[in-house]
Amino acid sequence: MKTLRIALARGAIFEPTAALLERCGLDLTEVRANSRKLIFETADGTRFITTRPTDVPTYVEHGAADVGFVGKDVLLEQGKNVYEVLDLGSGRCRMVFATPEGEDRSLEALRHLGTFRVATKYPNVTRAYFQERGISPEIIKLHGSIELAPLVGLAEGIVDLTSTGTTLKENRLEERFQMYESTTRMIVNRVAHKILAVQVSELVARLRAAMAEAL
Amino acid sequence: MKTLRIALARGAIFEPTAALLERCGLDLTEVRANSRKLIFETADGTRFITTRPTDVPTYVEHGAADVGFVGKDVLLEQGKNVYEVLDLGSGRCRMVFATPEGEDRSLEALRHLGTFRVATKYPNVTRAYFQERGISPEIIKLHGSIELAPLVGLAEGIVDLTSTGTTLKENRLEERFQMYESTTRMIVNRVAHKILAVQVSELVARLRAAMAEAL
Amino acid sequence: MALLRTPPGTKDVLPTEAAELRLIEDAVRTVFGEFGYGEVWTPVLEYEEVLALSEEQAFLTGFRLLDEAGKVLILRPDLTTPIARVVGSRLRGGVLPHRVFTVSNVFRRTASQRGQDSEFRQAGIELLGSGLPEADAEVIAVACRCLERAGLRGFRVGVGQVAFFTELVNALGLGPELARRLMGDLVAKDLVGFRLAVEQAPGLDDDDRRALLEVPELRDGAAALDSAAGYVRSTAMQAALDHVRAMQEALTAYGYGDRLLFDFGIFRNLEYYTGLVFEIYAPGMGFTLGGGGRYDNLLGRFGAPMPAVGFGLGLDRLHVALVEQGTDFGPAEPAVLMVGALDGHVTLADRLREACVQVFALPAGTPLRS
Amino acid sequence: MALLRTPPGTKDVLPTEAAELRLIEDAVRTVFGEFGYGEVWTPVLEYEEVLALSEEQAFLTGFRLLDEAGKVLILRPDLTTPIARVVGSRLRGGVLPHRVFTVSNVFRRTASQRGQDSEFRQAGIELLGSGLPEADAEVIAVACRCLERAGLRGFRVGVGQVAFFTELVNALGLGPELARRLMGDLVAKDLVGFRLAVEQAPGLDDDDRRALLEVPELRDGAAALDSAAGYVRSTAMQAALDHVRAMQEALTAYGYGDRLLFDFGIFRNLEYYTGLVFEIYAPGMGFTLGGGGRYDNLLGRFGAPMPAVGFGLGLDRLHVALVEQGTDFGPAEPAVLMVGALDGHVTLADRLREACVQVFALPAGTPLRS
Repeated sequence: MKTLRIALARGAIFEPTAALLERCGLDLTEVRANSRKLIFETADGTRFITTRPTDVPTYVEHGAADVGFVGKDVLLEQGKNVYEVLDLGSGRCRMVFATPEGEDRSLEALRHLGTFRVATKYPNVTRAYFQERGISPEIIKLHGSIELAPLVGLAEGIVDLTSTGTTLKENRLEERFQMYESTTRMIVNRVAHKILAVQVSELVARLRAAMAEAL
Repeated sequence: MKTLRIALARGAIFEPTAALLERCGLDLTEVRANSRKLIFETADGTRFITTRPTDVPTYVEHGAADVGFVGKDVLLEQGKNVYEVLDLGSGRCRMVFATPEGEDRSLEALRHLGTFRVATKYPNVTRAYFQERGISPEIIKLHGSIELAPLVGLAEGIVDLTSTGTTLKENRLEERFQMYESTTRMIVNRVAHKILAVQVSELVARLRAAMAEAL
Repeated sequence: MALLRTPPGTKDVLPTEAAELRLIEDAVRTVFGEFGYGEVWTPVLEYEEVLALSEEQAFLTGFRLLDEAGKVLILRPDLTTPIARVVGSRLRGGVLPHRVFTVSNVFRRTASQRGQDSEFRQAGIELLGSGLPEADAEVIAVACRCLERAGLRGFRVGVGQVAFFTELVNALGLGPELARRLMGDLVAKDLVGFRLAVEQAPGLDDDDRRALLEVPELRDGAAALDSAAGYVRSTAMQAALDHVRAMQEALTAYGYGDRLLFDFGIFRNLEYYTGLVFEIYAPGMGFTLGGGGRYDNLLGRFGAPMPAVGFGLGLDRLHVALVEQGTDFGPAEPAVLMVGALDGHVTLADRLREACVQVFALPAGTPLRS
Repeated sequence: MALLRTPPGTKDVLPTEAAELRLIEDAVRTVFGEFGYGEVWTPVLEYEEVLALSEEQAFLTGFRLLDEAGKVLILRPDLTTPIARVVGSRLRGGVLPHRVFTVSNVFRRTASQRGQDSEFRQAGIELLGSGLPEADAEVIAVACRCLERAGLRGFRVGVGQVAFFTELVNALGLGPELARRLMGDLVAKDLVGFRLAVEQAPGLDDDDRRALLEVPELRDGAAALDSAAGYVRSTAMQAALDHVRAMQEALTAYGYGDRLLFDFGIFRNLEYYTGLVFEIYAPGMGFTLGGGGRYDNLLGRFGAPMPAVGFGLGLDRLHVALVEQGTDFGPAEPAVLMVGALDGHVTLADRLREACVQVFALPAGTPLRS
């Protein structure tokens, strides 16, 4: 029987996802041992591909991987054509809007200028969220250190992920409201979902069982 | 006299740029010492902002920094509205098109399908380069480990930076041709270029002198 | 000089590729003819208000422009809706079912990084005026015969039944709002959101919830049909299931029964499907080559209420799949390069052309590079 | 309900007409292949800045819309300009001449009352990289062979020579502004304006004015060539005339010499023609079926300077002409209406299909109206 090709994101969500897969009986010894290698094959033929979190949906959508594990934040941002089949519940973080402590100057800018500037790694999610509420902020796409933007006058506010809130506090930023909650999701290529239905279903069942056990 | 705010990229081009700035008499002791901090102010009031390489042009374009140092590859990709005033000659690397060793299958795909798939971090540069030559490849934007794409059947070829060629060889990829050569550039905000003309000119003169000395 | 480029998501097709695509198109066209389908051409531009009758929001986001009177025109995003317009306006009467085919370009506005898909060529058929499961079987048989004739090996057809789920929702007495939300999640392939909606739905017992969650998961090939029988709660659900079985039986007579994969989680990406739906998978391809299904409510919105079933096949995607499997398209005719046939020896060249030899006439003295 | 209409100047094509158009298209495509032309497909949308390189203002007034970056896109008004773009960007190098054909829809914004001509289907060839009169002859021969193969009788080909007039203007030393005005009037077929411009032109004697007025009036068939000889004032004019004679001789070898009508008043409706031009007339039809000519300056604007000649044929117009002359398109294959073949007798129907019989399967019990 054909085995699955699984795209795994290195980064914050790697550890809980890997631990859960191990509880399902998958062998991740080598994946853990060698962080420089990118493709791994276990004894039963399962193939792991390790990539950046933002690349996981691309691999799965194009069928270079059958299955992938990635945060809901990335899925929301990219809107790819894949099946989203399971919420792993792990990798929990919140996408929030934050501005410098004290009076919220973004509201002031909105009142005077009809807009304000938001720095974010998530331009699509941010644009859609505010547009649904009738606001068209100017979006400044950054790739890292989003919290820096208000400090140097690049934006009035930011949209970013936070888990503990430490980074926000360190940079004297205050969360104004939560936009979304994100957890790790299992996604499946739309053809693999049908052609490899048995393998996919079995993996989902084992993941569900392992998650239930942990409760 | 107003001092300059300088955006510096952490990463591969940091060390040669920092060394050159030091030879111009700028004090980077603290910038070197603390890689977690993002904003630094030296005794003479010069401000350093350290960011991802891809964010430097954004800071400079929006005037959150007056001056920035960044690779030509990033400028080509982003096409921002900034003055590009000086080639530092350092941080040299080449943007190349590579496909798996042996016969170049991208040419075969081009003949039958009129296109081929290229994975890259540089979708705009890649599209423009091939379109000028009358080819419209399908571009698959990835954020990391570009060399993985041909191995898992995601693309026939890649466009990526290479300095020594080691990563290409390790992944059994062969450089087919060079597209661009990239070195570190000094960029200036278009207003700062006029308003802070004296300061900018002086920094350029000192950089030129330091570079000439090094020869 | 201006950049000599094509718009994002489009490309030029040069002779080798064009010839291969025409071979595929000819094969498909021949099969359509054998089954009695007649070709219809519709304009590239359609009025927005006509496309809006399909109730598919996605159709209204394409390439838009204005006519002289300020009405919005859209480059057609789909071939089924224009055919529904033709049936509603010009194909009334006559012996049913109508059989119509189209081979045309359709247009979608896509992000420029997502490949060559702003303009793509689609071949499709519509069988209008029969609600029989055998009509569905004929449409799937035509699809299979097209793929076979084009030379594709190892393809599979995933078959679902939208009505089995919608009738379950009906049997459980869920309101229209919730029903729409559930269908929306299924069409969007958001199974996590779907599960949440089911869990939060008021007034359901555990059995109800289990049924809602499990039906879209029934996809263990042929056994899915037997499993589905356990979820039947109304005669309408039974009828939906019987329809699939009857289609399977009919398709077996065409010789394609063993291509089927039953999967009650297939909902396609359009909301107008009402019954049996299907998708085509090629070995090693991460995207579907095409698909279709039954849309019994669409024609009514165009003033000609009748059941209908159809399918669309992406010709570029089929071509990619054929190239991937190493198909040899070969030159169809012998060809000669004849130096001196452009400015002399015209008659000899013409004699060869009469014998179906392709002649490239060159001026006398043209040096032939190796 | 919304009006089920198509945009002004467009129409739906139903099966009988579509089948006849496909037969014509197949005949044309076969002839193109015999002469070594390879098909190229280009996108329906082109950037305005690319079309503008043609310097034809009329191309920029069509159906316009914007891409994501705010650049203007136009539904292609012509097939020659896109081919020039392809040659400039992707067909450099290789043995000349290039031979390219296209069969595609083109779009013009027309007043809504002017019939079905906002979107029409055109077949055309371009022979790129040869300035020989024999190249012009091949293109005209291909056009004639297409019409013959499609079954058209009694057609004629009107041949003009733009260069004979432009070289007269050169020989008379008229300034570029006046030259443009005169050509503009001739292309626009405004002969009143043309005459006025000639009469008002400064620094000409009566002989000069007579020559300018009479050359576009030289149209007495084959004798026009002899009459034209009397107006030759430069070696360039002589060369332009010799080019036409050499083309005539070459075309005679293809067997089409007697189809020609010489007429120095043919300027076509586009300004990019530089040399020999031609138009196709069918008996009893008030419009041309198509035409073409030499455009030696266009490719240079796309970065690939080379001489070129081509033609375009309106497939709808050819179809009209064939219907007018009573052509019998007949059903190509036998066809049967088989009651009971939709829901049973599938195998029998399929056996007939294998034998190239078109089978319309009907459900059992369908009453067949007379």
